[in-house]
Amino acid sequence: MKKSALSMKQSYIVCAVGIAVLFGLLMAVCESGAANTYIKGILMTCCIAVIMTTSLNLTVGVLGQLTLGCCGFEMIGAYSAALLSKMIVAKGIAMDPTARFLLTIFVGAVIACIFGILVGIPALRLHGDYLAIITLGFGEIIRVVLQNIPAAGGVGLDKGQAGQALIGIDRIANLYVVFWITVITVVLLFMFARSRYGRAVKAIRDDEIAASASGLNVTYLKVLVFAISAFFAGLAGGIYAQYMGSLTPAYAGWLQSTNYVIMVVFGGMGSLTGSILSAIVLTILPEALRAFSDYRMLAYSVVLVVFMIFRPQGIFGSWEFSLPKLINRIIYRNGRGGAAKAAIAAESAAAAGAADAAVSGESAASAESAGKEA
Amino acid sequence: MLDIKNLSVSYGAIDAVKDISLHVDDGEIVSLIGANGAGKTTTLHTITGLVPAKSGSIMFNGQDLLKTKANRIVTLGMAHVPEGRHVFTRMSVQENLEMGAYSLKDTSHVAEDLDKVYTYFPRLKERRRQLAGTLSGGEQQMVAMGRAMMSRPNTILMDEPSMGLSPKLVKEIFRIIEKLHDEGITVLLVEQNAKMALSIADRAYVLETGRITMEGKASDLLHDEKVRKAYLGA
Amino acid sequence: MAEQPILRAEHLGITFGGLRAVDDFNMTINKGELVGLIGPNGAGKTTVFNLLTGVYKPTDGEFWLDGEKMNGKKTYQVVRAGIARTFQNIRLFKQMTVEENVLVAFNESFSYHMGGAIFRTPRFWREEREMHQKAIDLLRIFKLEGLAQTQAANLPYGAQRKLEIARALATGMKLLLLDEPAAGMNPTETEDLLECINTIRDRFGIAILLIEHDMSLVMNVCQRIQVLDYGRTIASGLPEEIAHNPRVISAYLGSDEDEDDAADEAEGDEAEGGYAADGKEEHDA
Amino acid sequence: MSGFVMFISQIFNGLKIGSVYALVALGYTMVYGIIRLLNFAHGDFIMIGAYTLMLSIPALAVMGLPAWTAVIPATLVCALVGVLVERLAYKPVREKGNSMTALITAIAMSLLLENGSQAIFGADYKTVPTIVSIPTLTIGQLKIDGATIVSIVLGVIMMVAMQLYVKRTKQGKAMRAVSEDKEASLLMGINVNGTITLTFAIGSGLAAIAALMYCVSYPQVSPTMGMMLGLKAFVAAVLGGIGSIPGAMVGGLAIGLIESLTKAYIGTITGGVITSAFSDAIVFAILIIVLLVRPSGLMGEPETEKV
Amino acid sequence: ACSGGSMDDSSNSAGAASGNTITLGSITTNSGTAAAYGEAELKGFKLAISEINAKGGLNGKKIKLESMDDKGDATEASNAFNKLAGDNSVLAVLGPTISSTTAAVAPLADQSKLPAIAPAATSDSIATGGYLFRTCFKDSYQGEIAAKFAAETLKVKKVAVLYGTGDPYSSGVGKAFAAAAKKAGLDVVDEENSSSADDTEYSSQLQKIQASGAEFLYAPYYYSVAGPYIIPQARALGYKGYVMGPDGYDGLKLTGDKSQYDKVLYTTHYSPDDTSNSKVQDFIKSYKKANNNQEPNTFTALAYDSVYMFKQAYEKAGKNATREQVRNAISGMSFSGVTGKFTLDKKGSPNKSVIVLELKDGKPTYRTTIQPSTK
Ligand SMILES: Nc1ncnc2c1ncn2[C@@H]1O[C@H](COP(=O)(O)OP(=O)(O)OP(=O)(O)O)[C@@H](O)[C@H]1O
Ligand SMILES: Nc1ncnc2c1ncn2[C@@H]1O[C@H](COP(=O)(O)OP(=O)(O)OP(=O)(O)O)[C@@H](O)[C@H]1O
Ligand SMILES: [Mg+2]
Ligand SMILES: [Mg+2]
Repeated sequence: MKKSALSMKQSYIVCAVGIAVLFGLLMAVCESGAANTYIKGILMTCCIAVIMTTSLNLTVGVLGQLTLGCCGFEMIGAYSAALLSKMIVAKGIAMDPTARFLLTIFVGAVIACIFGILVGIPALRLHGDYLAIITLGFGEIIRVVLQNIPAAGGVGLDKGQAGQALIGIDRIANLYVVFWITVITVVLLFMFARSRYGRAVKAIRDDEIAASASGLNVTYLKVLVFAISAFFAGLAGGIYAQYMGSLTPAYAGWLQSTNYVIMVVFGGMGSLTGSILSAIVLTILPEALRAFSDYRMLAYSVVLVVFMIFRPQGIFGSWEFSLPKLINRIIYRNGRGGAAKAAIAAESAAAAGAADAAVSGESAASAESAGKEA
Repeated sequence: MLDIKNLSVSYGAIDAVKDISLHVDDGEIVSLIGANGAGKTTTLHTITGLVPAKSGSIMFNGQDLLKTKANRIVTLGMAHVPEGRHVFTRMSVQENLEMGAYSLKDTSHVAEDLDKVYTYFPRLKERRRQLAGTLSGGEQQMVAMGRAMMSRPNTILMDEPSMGLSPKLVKEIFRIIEKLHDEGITVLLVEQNAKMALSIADRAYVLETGRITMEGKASDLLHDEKVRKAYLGA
Repeated sequence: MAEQPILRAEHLGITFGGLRAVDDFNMTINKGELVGLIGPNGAGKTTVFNLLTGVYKPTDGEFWLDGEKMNGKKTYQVVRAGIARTFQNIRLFKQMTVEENVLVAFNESFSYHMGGAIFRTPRFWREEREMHQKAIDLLRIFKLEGLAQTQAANLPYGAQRKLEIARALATGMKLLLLDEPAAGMNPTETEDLLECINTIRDRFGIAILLIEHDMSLVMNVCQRIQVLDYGRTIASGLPEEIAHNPRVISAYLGSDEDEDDAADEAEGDEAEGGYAADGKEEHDA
Repeated sequence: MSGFVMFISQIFNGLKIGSVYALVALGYTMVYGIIRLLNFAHGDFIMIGAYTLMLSIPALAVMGLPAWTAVIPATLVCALVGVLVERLAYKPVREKGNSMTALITAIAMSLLLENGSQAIFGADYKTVPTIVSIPTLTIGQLKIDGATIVSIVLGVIMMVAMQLYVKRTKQGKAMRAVSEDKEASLLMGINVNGTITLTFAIGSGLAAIAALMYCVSYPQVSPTMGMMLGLKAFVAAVLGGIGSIPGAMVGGLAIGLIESLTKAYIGTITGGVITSAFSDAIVFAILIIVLLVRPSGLMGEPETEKV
Repeated sequence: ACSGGSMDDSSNSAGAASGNTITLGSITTNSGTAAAYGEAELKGFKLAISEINAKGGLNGKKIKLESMDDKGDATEASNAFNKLAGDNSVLAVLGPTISSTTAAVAPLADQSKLPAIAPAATSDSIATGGYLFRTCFKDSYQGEIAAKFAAETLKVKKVAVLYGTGDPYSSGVGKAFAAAAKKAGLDVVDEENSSSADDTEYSSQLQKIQASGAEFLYAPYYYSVAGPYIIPQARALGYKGYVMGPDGYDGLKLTGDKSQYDKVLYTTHYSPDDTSNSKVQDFIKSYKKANNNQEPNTFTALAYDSVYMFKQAYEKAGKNATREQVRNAISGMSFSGVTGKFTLDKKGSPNKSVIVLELKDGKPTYRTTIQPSTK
């Protein structure tokens, strides 16, 4: 029986192949022209949403701290990246667009991350709904401040005009590049979540007092997670800015942020794969609902409510989709349903040993709970 | 009287209680003993409707409890001292006790019942204004006991009432149980302290991994070799 | 004694509102010693644990671990310095598996960093494997290895208590504080818990401070016992001394005819007097 | 006018909107205090109340009744909507999901109500017929809007009533019990779902009264009117200590005052560096500072967890 | 090989009106806080199109409207625009509604070479003139006109301005006014802001304005805020001077006592009782007919004109015109419609005469017309 399961290394290869195939498909549709600007635009938006949602899930799902300010950080990243990009052009520094794109989004992300730390240290002393409102507050503050910075409006920099949309940002976001950034983001988050760090963070979610009584520096870990989320939010922002070509402060407000929280919960808290799926679904849904024309948003909200009623734990609950396990299931016919998943998990645990024992262990647990729900 | 027939309970995949039957006659003390995870708490939870049954029946004075709303059960005169105390942490001790009398139509003798509880547990009288959440473990256990008495029950289910109590209070608790017994109150007692439980009980059941493996007069079980080895400590 | 005591506490005390929960608490524990801390409900035992683990800050007094001053330190610092505990009302990481619960406590003994985690370096694999092994070994002591992959929330009560001890051990402490480990266990289970405790003490050569109401356990394992009542130490000494100490009997062990209720009441009133001063009045019905 | 009179009138400007926030916040806190749910849709209950007022006032006028009596149908409609929302959406989610999913459901519900009412009434703003023209009392140069006084008085009355209800009455105690421990509440014989439904009925009913006072001061309704109002009231409730009934009142008035005073004086204080454009930011900044000093708000009781 | 990944390729071939229908796309804000303006615009589009179709369409071709909602969100707007751009039968786009979404659409229009006419996106910071044009005046233009009017016609000395920085329209016009007023030698005694342009309470700012002794208040907000909030609140505080606003005031609803709306003026595009321009009367008549006797507002009027601008351009470009030809026809066109006579400057904004209306016991009545400043 042991032999049957894929080893750890094999399963990593499987995932890599899976991603490569995905990219192949992407190239196919783009190069062939099957995907027009509309489709590409939506794919781009999906990538941005995936980065936002998965990284937010780290805070909301894995750490269990509700924050409603993620778009504040996204916009910090966006404006920083946009203005830096403008500056580079203004200074007449010759630079390959892709290089400029990568540089600016990275700088934007770092700045967002710094703000994340500054906000996180005081904010994370609060819990639950209080943390929610306080992060919401920071988002709103960022919005109002952006509204009043001349350099962040109009054509920006020294010719800027406060309160106006920031326009004329070079639209140098490239779908392929963004795709790979998204992949890297998700992989990084996975590796983090499935290491001693991820375990520690989950422990804090379950019981803070017990966590510190197990020697965890709760404050440090919380701020760390918060900073990571902010970093990737900033990254997404940089991409957004240089895809859209224009920015408005309103985007930093709480309404936008709640959208991403909705995506996280919709996908299943703590499930990164769930977040990926829900980010894509909820990005496409409003487009798909255009048929309803005037009643589109009504339909959208109905879908949300009904979904929440019938599947409050989200699409995946806390279960993670895993290509290797799927293959195991198909090849070695380990039946279906939660119990089976647990079985597979246990096996591969036995086979692959240490590291993914923890990994599949957790999916075993969640598989059980999935079984309960079923 | 309480009569359970072929009761099965499960949590999702896990079968906690498998086809058990037991009965408690009026004025009896019946004790239910068993190892950790045997299904004792689950049984009590099912009786008072906190956990749904998979199959079987629970009759209480001619009422089918499985068909009764959980919040109606106490009005039939059945009180439950739950495992893990479940006190109202943000209410004062006194408010907790008063909540115990919530189900009573006629509130004339609430005050007198309070005094009764306070004489049982003088410590609670000292702390009647303290938030129950800040009480010590044992103090909370007292609150849970007292709260159950406040509903003037004719039957009390007790889930490990002596847990976390000082030896002195344990003796006290068992003395109280006997007092209640003398007042004609029926008691279904889940206890880890099997020795004391069996010594005051009329009859007892032994629960092992969800099944009843033994039943009989408490005094007999108390001297049964298997029981001694498994639950009383050699 | 020549060698430095593991724990030295002097005049520890804390007040909640008007209530003096612990007062002038002194104690020394030496390497490998197993000391019992008993007392009536609400005497202040758990509070002592909370003081020693930095959950509450003492209003006065100090304590040292291996000569290192501890008060004022945060919980995680105290724990890393070498004091681990279990909780009276169990606090497990409920949504995590039994093994993960232990691995979390191992966290500090890992040395791979974020980079190692992200790039899945050989070191990452090696350490994760080691820790997995250690965790399983630890669980074996408590016969929990079979449940390694079950969700902690679904464990029966007794198993949860054991897991808490295992988790505490995983922090690699010098002093272990156990708060009513036998609560909710029947005598037989208590006996094999007793074995576990002995095993770990011998195996890890640590000191243990034990809160327990189950005299069979306390009297069997403890070398010394200290008794609290209303936050004050009313007796301390060898088990047999304690067992026959009249104050302990009247306040805690109880004799079949309770002549001491009067005394209780007296002390009670004074405690309540304290309460009148405190601000929780609005909850008076 | 003298700086002093100016200051006083700025205070009253603050109290005018603040008293409305307070009324809305009361409903928020009521629901939150019992089921620990941030009912994001509460602001939209106000909106529904306002539309009901708008529609029923003419009808009642025909019957020769004074306009303010429209608050009665409004209360009924709001309570009904509240109970429906609770029964159809929140209850199932509460039973299966966790606090976070409940929150999302509330947000989605708020979207639903907004888009729903837009589909019915159209997106454009509608004016509400004058309900009561409460005279402005003039003391020298000082003008005090009568409506402000009325809403404050109403708020205080409701606050006291609710406080007594929750702390003293049997249902009130049942509500608190349910908020703490549903299982134990069942064992006490409390009808948990009934209690929660009642809570919602009351909380939403309060929304109608808030809507009334809102429309007296700001006679206009639109599908999204509840959005900002709800948020501000939410902030007010949190500032006062969410779950605390007096807290809601204090928080509401405080937010109103902060808003008006910053709008009025921040410019001069900071020498024009920060203008009144920052008022929203400053409200949140103050909220944040307060929370960092008092993590459970001005009057919220800190959750003491016994370890 | 990143070419396929680039978002800047105009992969979609320039569409042309083929068959016997012409498809127009429209992007409006039909949900969210700005939905009211989107709805008004959509009504205008539909009205104009139905008129044209009733008259037999354009060169015998009926016009079909592909209407899209952007719920005031830039991303949605660009998705919508890309969708229309991808559909070759679409010849031009009407909209978007608000400035922020229009700013996002501007580069897309140029990139995909699909002409767009934004009826009411007034912000200065929109890259117009390429493929994006507008029917309304720019914020700055309107602000300057108002200042000019205050100084030259009303002859006031002390003026105050109040605007919401959260809203590009409000702050754009407001700032422009303040600047122009200073230039015109007016004494700007107080400049107040609100964080957003949909607050409900402005008393604090108005109190200061009142205290500052201003005799003229410029408050650029939408009718939905000026009508029920700003004007009554100002009057309640005892402010008796002028209140003036931009075209956003059109459609303003009265609440409470009528008299408080005296001395309220606003700049706009047309006057309902302007009999000199028959188009106005026809527009109002047919609008009322189509929408059970409701009054149209500026958004509707501008939207209505936008369609006729397209009509004129299309007819100029001739049968089977391509998107590019339509664009060239629009660029620099002179047009005379409900919202006045104007020519599009090289930046794609109209240079049109401004009408000032004054509320006389609640009814907007013609006050004067200000000819475009020749600069
Ligand atoms: N909420 C739950 N979800 C899943 N399984 C549960 C749950 N509660 C109890 N169980 C399982 O049901 C079985 C019986 O549990 P129960 O608590 O009734 O045992 P018990 O006899 O009360 O044990 P103890 O003496 O420790 O209280 C155990 O195996 C336990 O793991
Ligand atoms: N956070 C707190 N606030 C107020 N009072 C408290 C708090 N924590 C403990 N107390 C009080 O201090 C006293 C000591 O509590 P503690 O939990 O230490 O008792 P204990 O000795 O552990 O009792 P038990 O054996 O029942 O657990 C109790 O009377 C309790 O009510
Ligand atoms: Mg049990
Ligand atoms: Mg204790």
